[in-house]
Amino acid sequence: MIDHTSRPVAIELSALTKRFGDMAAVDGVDLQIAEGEFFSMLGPSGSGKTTVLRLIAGFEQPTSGTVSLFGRDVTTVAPFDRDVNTVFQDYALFPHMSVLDNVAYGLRVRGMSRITRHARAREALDRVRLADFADRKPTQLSGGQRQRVALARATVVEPKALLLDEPLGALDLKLREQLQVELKELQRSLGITFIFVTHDQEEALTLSDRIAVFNNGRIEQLGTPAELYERPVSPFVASFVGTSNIFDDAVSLALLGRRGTHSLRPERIGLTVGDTADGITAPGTIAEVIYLGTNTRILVDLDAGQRITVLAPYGRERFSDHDRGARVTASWRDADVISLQSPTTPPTAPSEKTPIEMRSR
Amino acid sequence: MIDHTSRPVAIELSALTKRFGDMAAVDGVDLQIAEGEFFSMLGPSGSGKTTVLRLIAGFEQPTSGTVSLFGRDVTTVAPFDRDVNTVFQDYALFPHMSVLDNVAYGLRVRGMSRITRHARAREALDRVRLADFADRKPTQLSGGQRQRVALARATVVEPKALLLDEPLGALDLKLREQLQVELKELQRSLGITFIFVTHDQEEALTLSDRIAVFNNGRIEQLGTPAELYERPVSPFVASFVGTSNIFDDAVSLALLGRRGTHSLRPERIGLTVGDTADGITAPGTIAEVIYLGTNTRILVDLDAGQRITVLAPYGRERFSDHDRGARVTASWRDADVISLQSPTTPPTAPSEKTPIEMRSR
Amino acid sequence: MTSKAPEADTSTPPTHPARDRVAAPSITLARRASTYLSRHARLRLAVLLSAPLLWLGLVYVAALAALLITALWTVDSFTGQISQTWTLDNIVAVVTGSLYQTVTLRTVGVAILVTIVDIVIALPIAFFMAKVASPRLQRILVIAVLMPLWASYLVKAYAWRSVLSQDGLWDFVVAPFGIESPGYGLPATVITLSYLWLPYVILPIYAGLERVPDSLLEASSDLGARTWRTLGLVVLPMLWPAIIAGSIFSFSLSLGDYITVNIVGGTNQLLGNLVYTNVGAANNLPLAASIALIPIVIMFVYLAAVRRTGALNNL
Amino acid sequence: ACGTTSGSAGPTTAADEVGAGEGQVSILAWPGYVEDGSNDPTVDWVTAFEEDTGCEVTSKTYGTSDEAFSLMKTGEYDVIAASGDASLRLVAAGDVAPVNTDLIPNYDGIYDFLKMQSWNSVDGKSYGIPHGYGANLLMYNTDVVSPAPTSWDVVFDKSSPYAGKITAYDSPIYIADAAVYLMTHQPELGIENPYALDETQLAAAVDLLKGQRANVGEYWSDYLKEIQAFETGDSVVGTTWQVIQNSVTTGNTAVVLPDEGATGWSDTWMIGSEAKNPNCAYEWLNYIASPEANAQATEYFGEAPSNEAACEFRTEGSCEAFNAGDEEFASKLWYWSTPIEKCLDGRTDVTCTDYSQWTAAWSEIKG
Amino acid sequence: MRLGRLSKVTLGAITGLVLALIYVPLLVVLVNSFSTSKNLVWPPPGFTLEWWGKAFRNAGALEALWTSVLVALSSTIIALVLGTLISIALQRYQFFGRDTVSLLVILPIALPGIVTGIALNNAFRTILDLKLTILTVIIAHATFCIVTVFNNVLARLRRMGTNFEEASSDLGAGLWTTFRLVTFPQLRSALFAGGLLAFALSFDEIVVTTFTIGGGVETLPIWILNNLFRPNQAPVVSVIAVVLVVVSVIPIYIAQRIAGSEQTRR
Ligand SMILES: Nc1ncnc2c1ncn2[C@@H]1O[C@H](COP(=O)(O)OP(=O)(O)OP(=O)(O)O)[C@@H](O)[C@H]1O
Ligand SMILES: Nc1ncnc2c1ncn2[C@@H]1O[C@H](COP(=O)(O)OP(=O)(O)OP(=O)(O)O)[C@@H](O)[C@H]1O
Ligand SMILES: NCCCCNCCCN
Ligand SMILES: [Mg+2]
Ligand SMILES: [Mg+2]
Repeated sequence: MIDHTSRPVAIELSALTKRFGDMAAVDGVDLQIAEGEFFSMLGPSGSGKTTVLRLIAGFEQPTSGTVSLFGRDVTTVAPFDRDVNTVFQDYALFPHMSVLDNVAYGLRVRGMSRITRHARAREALDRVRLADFADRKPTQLSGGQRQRVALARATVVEPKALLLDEPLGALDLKLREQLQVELKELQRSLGITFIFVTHDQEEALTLSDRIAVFNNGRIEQLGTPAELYERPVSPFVASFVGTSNIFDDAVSLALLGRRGTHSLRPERIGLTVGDTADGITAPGTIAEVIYLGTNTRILVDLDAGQRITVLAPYGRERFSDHDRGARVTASWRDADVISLQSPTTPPTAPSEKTPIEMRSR
Repeated sequence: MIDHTSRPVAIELSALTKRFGDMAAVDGVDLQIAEGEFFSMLGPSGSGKTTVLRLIAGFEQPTSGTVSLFGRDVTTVAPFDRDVNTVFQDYALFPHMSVLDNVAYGLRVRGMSRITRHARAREALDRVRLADFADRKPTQLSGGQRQRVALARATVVEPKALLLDEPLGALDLKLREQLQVELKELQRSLGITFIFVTHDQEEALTLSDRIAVFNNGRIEQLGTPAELYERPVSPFVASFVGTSNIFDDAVSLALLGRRGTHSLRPERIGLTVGDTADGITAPGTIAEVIYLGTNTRILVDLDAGQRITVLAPYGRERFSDHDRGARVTASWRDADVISLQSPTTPPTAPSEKTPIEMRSR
Repeated sequence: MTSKAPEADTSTPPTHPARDRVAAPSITLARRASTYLSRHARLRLAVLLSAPLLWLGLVYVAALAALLITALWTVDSFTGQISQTWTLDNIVAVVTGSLYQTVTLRTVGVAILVTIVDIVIALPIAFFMAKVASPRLQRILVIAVLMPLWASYLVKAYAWRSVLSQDGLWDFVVAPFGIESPGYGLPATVITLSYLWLPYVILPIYAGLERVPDSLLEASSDLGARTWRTLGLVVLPMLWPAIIAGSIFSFSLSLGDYITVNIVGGTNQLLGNLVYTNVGAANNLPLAASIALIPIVIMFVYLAAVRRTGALNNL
Repeated sequence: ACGTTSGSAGPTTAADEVGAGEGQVSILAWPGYVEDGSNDPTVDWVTAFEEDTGCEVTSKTYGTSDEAFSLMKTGEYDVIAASGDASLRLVAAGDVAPVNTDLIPNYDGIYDFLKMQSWNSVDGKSYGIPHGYGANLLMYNTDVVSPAPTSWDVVFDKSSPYAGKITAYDSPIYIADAAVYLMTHQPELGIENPYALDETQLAAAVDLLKGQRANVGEYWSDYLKEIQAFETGDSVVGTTWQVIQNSVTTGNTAVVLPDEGATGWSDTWMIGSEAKNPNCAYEWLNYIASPEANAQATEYFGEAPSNEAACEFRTEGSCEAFNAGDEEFASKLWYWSTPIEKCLDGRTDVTCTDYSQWTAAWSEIKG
Repeated sequence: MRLGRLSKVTLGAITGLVLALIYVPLLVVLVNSFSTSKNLVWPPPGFTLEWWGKAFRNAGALEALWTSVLVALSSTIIALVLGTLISIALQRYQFFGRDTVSLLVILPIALPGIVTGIALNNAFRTILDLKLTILTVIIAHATFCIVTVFNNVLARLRRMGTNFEEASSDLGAGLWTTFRLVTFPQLRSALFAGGLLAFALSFDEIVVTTFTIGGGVETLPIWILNNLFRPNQAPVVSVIAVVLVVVSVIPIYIAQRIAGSEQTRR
């Protein structure tokens, strides 16, 4: 994993704001991304991820704030003069050019000779294992192949940073998982900075060195995958990154004996038949058992009034559909309960600044 | 869970084949779906799922074979004369009609009076909790709301079976999980047959009574979620439904001491530092540790030459990125190893006919 | 697991509020026809195609064929009656006559020039409309481009005659800058025809540009192409079908025009004039038909050449 | 008769009597000949006719004689007002029938010099009633063209100082203007009648016109075009009609009948050989030959009337402006006739060039 | 594309300039309609309202206008029906000779008007022995108007896909009901746009009309043509032209509104 603190800064956003009419699509974002980092922006639809990317690439002009690339303020520099390249969500392959010409495009506009640029483009296609498809038109490719062409096209010009806007969004799950691995390997082998936009939390967790969780144009939390998952700072982050059981003030008081908002991950909850269990316990009734293959997801209506989700991995006691209505006891360790701060002032580097309750092992 | 053997047959496909030019999109499919069943078709892109659905709905004419609905051969009957309704992948809501008129459409073409049909449409909207949105245009709805309108529109005419073509495919993960639950509840309350097409194995496992796994226009395996997950009949099913480590003949011999193709689920493998472990053991080196929040995925290069995936749930010994390169021992129970038959003659009801190795608990 | 869950309600059929089931659609005549037609795709196609094909075939193709046959006949110069004796004389005269070669070259030259002028003017305007203007401005611009279509062709041609005349508006406004009015002649014809057909060229190009996704333009600049390179390498190639669609209008309308050239063309005549003169004068339809073959052949060659670009679907 | 070779069904004998009106009549005419007030409520001589006779008039206008000729072929028109460059063609094609002038009381009032001329009669048979007449005069811009021209030299001379600003009438019949010029300037060609040219004579005229083309700024056929051209100065000299001179508002133009003489036209009201409403057609011919109607129609269009008495009904001075009734003026004019193979000048040793040859020649001239 | 400010301004300037140039001749027409010159002479010698008064009392012009509207409307309606049928056939079915059919639709607009004109004139008169009437004009106009409807509807059908139609038949609607309730409403704005262009083509057509119109009928362009041969009518023609341009804003604006509201819906 890349340690972002010890490396030179690749991309720096300062107080970046972009308004469309009244609405602030991006609202005062400060961010530093290190060279060689795999950085993801995660957030619900409309939270401003794409807009940040477009501001970095130069397709949009910020309303205020600045964008610096590799130490140079590029806020007013045109896209074609910025040393970053983009892989678009819809790939934006030129439909009238062959795959090879698409990949060679960036070299062509840099004035490279036909022979050289074709040779390089073929190398790049080789890297994404599409050498045999060089002469096809983009429409003759499948979604996954197109995505790889887009990657080859963006990387062949050897940018210092690559911006990827949900490049896997249009693909089906299996293909997606496969391409995630390839993407990660590509990034390792090229060693360049990736800024990756997604709304899929699992994808972000899988790939990233660090993740910024966006909400309403602001960064709600910034940190490594583990920091986000294990120490979310707000109910929003807790339920956006993975599934969480959120206990509000009243439920917290009833179940935990203290006030405040708390979250608890489904896999940290144990479930036993009857009423013997360690740690904090709460009795309830099974409402639904969903077989997931790897795990089983169980919804339990606690007597305390809250419905909670429990994730039982393979190997623990197994529940099935027939157990609906069975009386069970849910149990968890108090250390696994996360106390959530209110999200009013989202810190940009929560790992250093925020006083959150640490989970002791 | 519905027992499909004891109920009357809702839909029956016999030797159903559909060719487009040379290519058989659907290749001799035999299938019986029981009334009230939640039946899923799962398979990779292009495997023929949509085509089967369109043959059932009547949008395509089979090249050969027959389609029967509720005991009546409808092979040549027009879509508008078939007693099934479809929820389309893109919903296909009529953009020029309000939500209410969309839902009332099927009643309108049946000649129902304006007042009656609006009343019924409102009830149906109520059922999907969209009563307040009756006067909007479809474009003014979010993806999830549109999906519910499409459901209401298809169910208000009280079809005997509902065909759903990846109705959740276009939505993002969070919304999708939420709507899966709603869909299941709706099916329970209406009690009608659902035929559900998806390429998302988790979705299929979550929702279905039975699943048919498609590959190249044929049914590769048919069974309950647990049957598919725990007793896949081929490497294809083993890796399409969940992740599997597949051991070919040579590796099987080396690791298991017997010939044949075998599969082993990542979560059934334990990992210990050093070389003490129970059951079958194999030493190796950690190649990659991927943090998934709920679980940790660890790739291990076995000394035997195979790279395996191990899924370590929360609570077991924890590995992190820093453990790359560490020496570990993988261990599993022989009972968890699944022997795969070759997929040449895919059985339509594997649970009864195929001699697969049962996992003993 | 030892405890047994209570029997879930899923195995019992759902209880609907007591009321009628939704009835099947009633069997009307239209419905019976639907049912029949839905089984017979060929018949459906025949129903759709018969009326338009009959129309185009009977009205147009037959008329065109008859005209071409007429080209093989002669006319009695004394009575003006067509005599139906087969001869290639007219066609030979047209193919070999130097007059026809000269006028054909002139006409094609004018048509090409008009087309080029229109495309060159239409491109930046269409680009501005499609890619720069706000939706509101876009709407206003479309109206602004369409409106002149409604001021009669003749009136506009005469307006140009007035503008180009000696001491006319052109000389009044532009001549002080050193560009004198070209007067009446071929340049005036090209100007006027370009003016008349411009909206017919702007509209398809504008529509074509709207179909070029912005993301492609962004991708190009992202890859380092400056604006002009993007236009040359991405926009223009994608726009070809639309440009050709527009050119079919300007080219064919110019190819057949004989009125504008009369009004502003000075002494020049175009193919249209020759055809027109011969239909009337001595009522020599066979010769007129033979001359008409020239633009017909030119357009067929042109259409065949552009068909591959897919432009024919973008008129 | 000429028409016999046509083989067409048209009658070659005139009617004997005018019966009861059919209640309608369809007329093909130059614009301005059949006005019913729809274009200008103050310009209307059709309504009176309709009220008098009960014949409803439907009319169609045409732009050139050639267009008229092809329209008449449709057989849809009872009456046509044809210029001399169309009339004989119509006769030859059998599209019009002889007219019994005895059935037209107002025929008596028509100038004699217009009656039974080569363009309105064939073999001693009248084919219609003269409408009005005019000359193809030479118009010039008095500011630019000096001295005032008295000869067609200014338009035909290759070294005319007005090159580029010369205009000429855009029709094959303009070849006759060249022939008139050649009659004076190349008498050796032996041209007797500008509408009866043998091949050599035609070739000479064509040569002259090809030479002229280099100097022509533009040809005109609709007169708005010529009026504009003279008012703006784009044209400074060329053939014209009196009405055009009268319409030019800039006041710096004049017309002259050059010494060589000039071509002219006298239109003829003819009756279609397949007329479905012959009685109303005769009614119309009689009506339009009446002094009142003839005055209105000819004044509106801008030409001399054919009925002597019409001048009493025209505005003061308007008859003079068109030299109406001036026999000397009229005698200098070669009225448009359709050139046909049988030489109109009576020669029998050669065949003359016909209108289709003139048409081809005209296309060649314009190039 | 993020254009530089300079590019944007340049493009805007070109657009503005060309549009201004487009309107200069129309301005000349406007000025002429108030000019005391009867002959469209520049510069206008004086100002008068005479022609405006005359134009509105000009029965012939009004009748010709009505004829033109009738002709344009009729041929547009025919073109709408035929164009829609043929585009559905071409877009929804694969069959032998598809390319020929689409060429056939384009041909009447692609071949010069004078060719179409004399071909139809010859066919009507000498082959079919028909009397030229307003009907023959309508037939001729409809023939070359089909293509504008065809293009618009074809593009719309392509974008629409078959999903909605399938959804409709899935819900029990027969072919006709599906067309009436689902296909047609979505084609409406394409039909309007195609129809508008068809109307404009027909409304301003001279050449084909000249050869296919019968006696006693004038369309407006023919009326204008004739009046340019008639003394003293040129300024009245200018008035008519100005009125047409001004009045044309209404249908164009409606078309834009329909298309626009659809765009935002998409
Ligand atoms: N050009 C624009 N004009 C007006 N509003 C815009 C524009 N571009 C984006 N927005 C708005 O800005 C907000 C942020 O949009 P953005 O595309 O950055 O979101 P996102 O996080 O990428 O969402 P998604 O996951 O749906 O792609 C949204 O509310 C969007 O509607
Ligand atoms: N109308 C058609 N013409 C030709 N080929 C077709 C047609 N429809 C489907 N196919 C082909 O049939 C095969 C099966 O397609 P189908 O749409 O049924 O797959 P699917 O399983 O639904 O895939 P996906 O998950 O991508 O939707 C594909 O190879 C597809 O290309
Ligand atoms: N082929 C016939 C095309 C007719 C187009 N006429 C257009 C006239 C525009 N004023
Ligand atoms: Mg986005
Ligand atoms: Mg599918």
